[in-house]
Amino acid sequence: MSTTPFLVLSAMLFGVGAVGVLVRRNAIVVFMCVELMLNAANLAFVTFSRQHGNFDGQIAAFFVMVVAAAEVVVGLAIIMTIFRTRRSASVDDASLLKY
Amino acid sequence: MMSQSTVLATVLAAASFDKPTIAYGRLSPLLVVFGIALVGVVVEAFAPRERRYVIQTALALLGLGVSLLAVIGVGLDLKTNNDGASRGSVEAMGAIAVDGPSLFIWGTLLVFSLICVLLFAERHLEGGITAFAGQAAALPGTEAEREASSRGIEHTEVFPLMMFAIGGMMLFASANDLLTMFVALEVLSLPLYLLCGLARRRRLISQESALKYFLLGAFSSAFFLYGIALVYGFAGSFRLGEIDTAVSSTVGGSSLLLAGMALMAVGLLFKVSAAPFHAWTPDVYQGAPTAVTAFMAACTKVAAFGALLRVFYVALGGVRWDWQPMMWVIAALTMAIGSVIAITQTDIKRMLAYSSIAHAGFLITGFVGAQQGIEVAGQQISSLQAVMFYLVAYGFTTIGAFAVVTVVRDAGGETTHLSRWAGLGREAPVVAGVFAFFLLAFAGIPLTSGFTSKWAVFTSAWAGGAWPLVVVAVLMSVVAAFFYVRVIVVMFFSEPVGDGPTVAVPSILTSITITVGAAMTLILGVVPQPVFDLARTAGEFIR
Amino acid sequence: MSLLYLIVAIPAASAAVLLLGGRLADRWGHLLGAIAPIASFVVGLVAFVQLANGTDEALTQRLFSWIDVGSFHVDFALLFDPLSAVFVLLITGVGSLIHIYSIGYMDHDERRRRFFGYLNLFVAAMLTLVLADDYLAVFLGWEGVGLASYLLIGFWQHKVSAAVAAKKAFVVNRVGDVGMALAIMLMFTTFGSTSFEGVSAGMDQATSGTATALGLLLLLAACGKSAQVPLQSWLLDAMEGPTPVSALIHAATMVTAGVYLVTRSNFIYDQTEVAQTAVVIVGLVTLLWGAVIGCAKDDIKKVLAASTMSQIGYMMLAAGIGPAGYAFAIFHLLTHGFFKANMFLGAGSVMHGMNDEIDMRRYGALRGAMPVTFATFAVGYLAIIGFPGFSGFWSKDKIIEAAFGENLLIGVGALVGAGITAFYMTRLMLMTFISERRWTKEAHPHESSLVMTVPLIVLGALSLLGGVLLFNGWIVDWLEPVVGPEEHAELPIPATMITILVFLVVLVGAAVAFVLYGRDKVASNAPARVSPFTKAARADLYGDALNEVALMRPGQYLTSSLVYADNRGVDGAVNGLAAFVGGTSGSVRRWQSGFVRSYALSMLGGSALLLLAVVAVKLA
Amino acid sequence: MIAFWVLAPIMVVSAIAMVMARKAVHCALLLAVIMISLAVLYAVQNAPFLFAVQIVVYTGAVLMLFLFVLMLVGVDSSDSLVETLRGQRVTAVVLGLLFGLLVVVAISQATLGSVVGLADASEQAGGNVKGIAALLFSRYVFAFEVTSALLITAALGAMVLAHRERLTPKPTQRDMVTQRMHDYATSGIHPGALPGPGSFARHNSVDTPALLPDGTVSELSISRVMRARGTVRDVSRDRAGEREIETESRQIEEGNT
Repeated sequence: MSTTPFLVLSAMLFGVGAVGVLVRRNAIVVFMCVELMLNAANLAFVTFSRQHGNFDGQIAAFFVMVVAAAEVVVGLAIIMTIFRTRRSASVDDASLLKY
Repeated sequence: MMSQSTVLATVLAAASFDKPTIAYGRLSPLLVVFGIALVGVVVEAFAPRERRYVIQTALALLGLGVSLLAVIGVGLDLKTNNDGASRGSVEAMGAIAVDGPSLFIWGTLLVFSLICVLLFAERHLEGGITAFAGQAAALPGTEAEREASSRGIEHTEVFPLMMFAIGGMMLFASANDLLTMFVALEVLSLPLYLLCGLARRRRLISQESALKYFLLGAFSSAFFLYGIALVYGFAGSFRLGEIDTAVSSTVGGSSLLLAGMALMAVGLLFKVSAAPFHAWTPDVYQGAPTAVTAFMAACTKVAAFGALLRVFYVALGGVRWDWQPMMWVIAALTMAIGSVIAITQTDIKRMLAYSSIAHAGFLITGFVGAQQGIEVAGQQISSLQAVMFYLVAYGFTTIGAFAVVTVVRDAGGETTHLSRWAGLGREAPVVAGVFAFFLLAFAGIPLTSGFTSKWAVFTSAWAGGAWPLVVVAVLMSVVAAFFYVRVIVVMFFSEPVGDGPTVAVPSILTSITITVGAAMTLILGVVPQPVFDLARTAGEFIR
Repeated sequence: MSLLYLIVAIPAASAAVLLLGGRLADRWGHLLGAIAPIASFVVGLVAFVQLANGTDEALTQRLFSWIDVGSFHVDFALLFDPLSAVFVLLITGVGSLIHIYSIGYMDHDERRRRFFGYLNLFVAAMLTLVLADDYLAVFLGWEGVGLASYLLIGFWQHKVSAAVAAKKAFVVNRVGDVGMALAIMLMFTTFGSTSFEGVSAGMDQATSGTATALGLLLLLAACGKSAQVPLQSWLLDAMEGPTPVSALIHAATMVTAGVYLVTRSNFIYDQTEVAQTAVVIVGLVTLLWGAVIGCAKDDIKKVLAASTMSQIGYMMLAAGIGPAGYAFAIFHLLTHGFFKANMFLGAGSVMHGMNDEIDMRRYGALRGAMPVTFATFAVGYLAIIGFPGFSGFWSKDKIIEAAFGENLLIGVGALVGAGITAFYMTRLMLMTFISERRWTKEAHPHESSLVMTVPLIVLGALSLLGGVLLFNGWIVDWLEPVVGPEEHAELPIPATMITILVFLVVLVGAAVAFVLYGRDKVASNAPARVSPFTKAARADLYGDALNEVALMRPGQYLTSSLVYADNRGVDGAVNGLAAFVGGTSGSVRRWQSGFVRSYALSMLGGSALLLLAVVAVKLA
Repeated sequence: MIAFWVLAPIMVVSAIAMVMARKAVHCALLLAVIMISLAVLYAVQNAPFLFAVQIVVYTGAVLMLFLFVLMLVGVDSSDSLVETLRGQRVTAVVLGLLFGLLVVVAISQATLGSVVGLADASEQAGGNVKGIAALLFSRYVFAFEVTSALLITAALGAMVLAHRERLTPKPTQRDMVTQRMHDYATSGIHPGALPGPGSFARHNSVDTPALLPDGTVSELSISRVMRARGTVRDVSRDRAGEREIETESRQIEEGNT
């Protein structure tokens, strides 16, 4: 089948993820939305891999998963730290630095 | 009926796996840095706590020094390629370009890192401990934190983290395929996110800066990744060279390519802190420990520009007409935002952050000229060389400036509010004088590196036809001069508020950093020739 | 000559010693500081003799190559040609006298060593500026003098006004520097070289558009440094610095750098009518502008500063006229250097004797108390108004003549300027030295010490005798290798007539001043809210209705409106721009709201725009 | 094909629901739905290896990590749905739509040509996994090695930020005993456990003091706070009653004998 529907789906997921980053306040949920964006990119990679008939795209998706795993660890560690300090996981509360 | 072994043999033959060949010698600078980082982790695990600081500092300095020597060794070994403009080769099965610009950037990164390690290792200013949190896991203001402080506990993990970041930066600037570049981007970013949150003082804003940097960084790398996906969709490969081939065989460029290019630009411009992707910079620079800020301001910029130039010149050089207008606008916007907002800043670190944004704009101005070595035919400096020179000049100055920030203190640690700097010229004329010198260099006064470097990027941009942008840039540097002078006026001509700032006497480490920064700022202003020569010898990117 | 570099190196080394030497150098610092320019002067003199007697057109010395990238090459080389030679002697000569004077003037200042360090730094930078053989190196000196000037204006750190003035000077100068920087880049991209030789050779092939652009950009630079309209506003404020600084930097040397630049770039201006006309207009406007402002100020140094502006306007005017004027521009620059330095130092001497009082309304009848100062000042006064025989007479007369040769209107403008000059300088003389005493009991005017009066006497002698340079057309011949042969334009009226006319106008100006300020009392407090001219008019001229209607009202109106324009209009433009930028900054920085989600929003917006841009380009 | 058209709407709806769900834990579960659907789409697109990895690594490990952290933060924590930044939500949605639209336009404008498919490549390589392995360990071997740096960084980061090291050795039981005896010797602090409150037939509460063997009240059995408030039950009357009973019973016993 044509690859276009898959790509459109991936663009939609990416867009929804981006909007989610902007509208959610819970840092963990914001981060989940970023993960959704990465997943959308993965779908595009896999789809293009099929389109071009080489495995590079699938390799890319694999790397993204590894990278995402590492990123999640670091990210959640930072979020936990700030949660323990402030007793709040809201990104809006972290706004001492401004102007 | 075939036996099992025959099936296996057939399958193996079909797979036809070639053992990868890796030129370890050529990659030795990278390998040394990563290797030292790993050794550092082992040291954290096994060495007794009180020895770790010394071991880690020594390891870091040693590793960076050896790596620098390796860069020089590899550099001497490079041969000019057939095209006559580039030198070097593609290594690690095509993943890494070990060419002139790569080595130049590696060398720059390593030198900057060397003097930043000294800042990281400074213990004199906090009374015998480093400026990093004793126990990052202990809550700010609790008994546990105080206990960690009073026992002189410090996170020596910062050294391996820094080494990982340096390795990532080196890889980022020399990656020859987009996938390696993405991995490198993360390798350099993750340690930085962590380092930002590890300040000993003002931990709330330090943690906040880590959170902001992390969330926005992850957001931007998602864009970068999606851009890579689209470009891959267009070209069917991640190799920069193969993308270039695909680009030149397509007339006018495909919309997939252009969209991918725009999204990749988002990720790269985020790292160089260009507007409108700059918003993280002031907050993170202000909140992070000052040593880390110095490191980020100099090294991240170098690495990110290395990658930006490589992607846009090598892979996307063929659609230059499509990305130049977009970069024009970005450059102008970045310069304007950086210079204009800096005027009303009241915090030194924040002001330097905006100045760093403005400088990113100047650098992009040079980048937009896109004058390549082949085109200028030895006539003038190419854009690449001009930008590389600027990065060297700016890096030294900015590290020096942040190093000065670390020594101006009051009871609560570093005192970064501008009003607290009033009268510094009387309190500590040497420190204030050196800082004023750095500011003049930022402003681009002749006989400082700021002048020669600005001159280099502006002329190359002008020669590339971007003269309106140069006019904007020169105007913006006037605006910028205004706030640099404002700080000088405050330091020398204002009455101190209260009991005034004090300048803590740093150990030899920070002193070396400040001295090197000031000396190089002067030397690159007076005799810039050797570095220009080096940049010219580096030549162009390998394709 | 291989020792050419010493001219720059001596003051530079001295500056380094003084600034880095610390308290050790406090005891003898001022002596070293004063010896340095003298030594430079001696070297310069030797070089000058060598140049005058030799057959070479110029002495050069290549020091090292500054930037060498491909075919682009900037040597750090020194060029000692007739034009540079004149400047070197002026800078080091007058500079030496001012240094010596400063020993006495700054005697009580505990930071005297530092002051001398800055002065030497300035001299070194200024010498770099005039000795460079490359625009890029000129720019180096250009920024260097800007920096030194900044340090010196703000030397008295305790005065807030000094700091503000220093900042203003620096920033306004940077606006001019934009012109210089862009001009250099344009040269580089057009000619591939920025040396005088390279650019001059390339100008033949250059389009007139390029020439005009270069000319206008350089003019912008000159306006900034030489305090020409519209970038003049910083000069009056710069008087916050110590008086020797005003004499050296803001009268005799640095502010003339613009004239030097235009004259030096004669090969550019010769190719472009438009830029030349622009120079002439700027010069003319400034000379009238400065003159009128000079009429309204009570601060003795500000009057002199306004007059400097005006006199430099004359030089710019001459330089803009082209080959007919270059030599006279430089000639007037020299004589002006003598008499203006003389008068500034005289003013400093007066202030020194009057407990740093600067308001002329608190002076009066000082001729008895300070005879030497009075005498030397009087010589300077006669020189500036162009009294026959004095140096200023020869130089200004030639410029006005050249102006008439260019255009009748310009000639008339220059002529009127001369009249106004006579008026405000006479006013200054009368208010300071002649009219009845208005100083308070605390003031004990006294003559200054020898170390201050000797330089005054030397400068007085130079102001008197400076005209000899024109003897036998020497200055014109001397500068010919650089600026080309003098051209004589057709004069609408005979030259002798012009000379007489100028003299008459000067006499009228002086007479008006005498009528207003010589006979009656001068109010010792400037009336608030009304221009001083108005007050003077009220006090003295109620009976003279005709006079009032015909002369005073328009004059009054012009003065007050110009002063208004200077304070609000032009100055306001600079301040307004600054305020605008600051205001923008203040509102724009609110975008940095501290909320990570807003930042992410701006990023998404940015990426949407980038996408929109490329996709729109693609689809269009 | 059918799989796509079935799953695509589910994924989009889940994604939107995820952005709108109030409770973070619901978001995580919705994300799990998307991820598993993605895994199926990978399988559909000739990527069996990624199908497995997506389920094992992404859904299995990464998402579980999210859930762990959510539990630490509090599973019940829910966002307030009131937007505090003016215009943020509207602008975000508008920009998001614009952005998505532009990407979709770019994709649909692109001339992708016919789909090559992975059948050939797989056959050549001897299977999907083999193909990926061959590429991973040749072309991308350096990137692969570098990811180890990434994982080490992550481990190091987690340790630095979350691990609180003991600065003093944990006291053993012996240490505690010694300390207690020491305290008793120097300041007379009671070395053992304090006596519990008294329990009687009629009262069994903390305000009832315990009685020592000699019948007196044990001061240690009642908290000082209660004493200060004066809410300690007076047991003397009870004791008097008890004594009566005791006497009576003794008399009865005596009388009986």
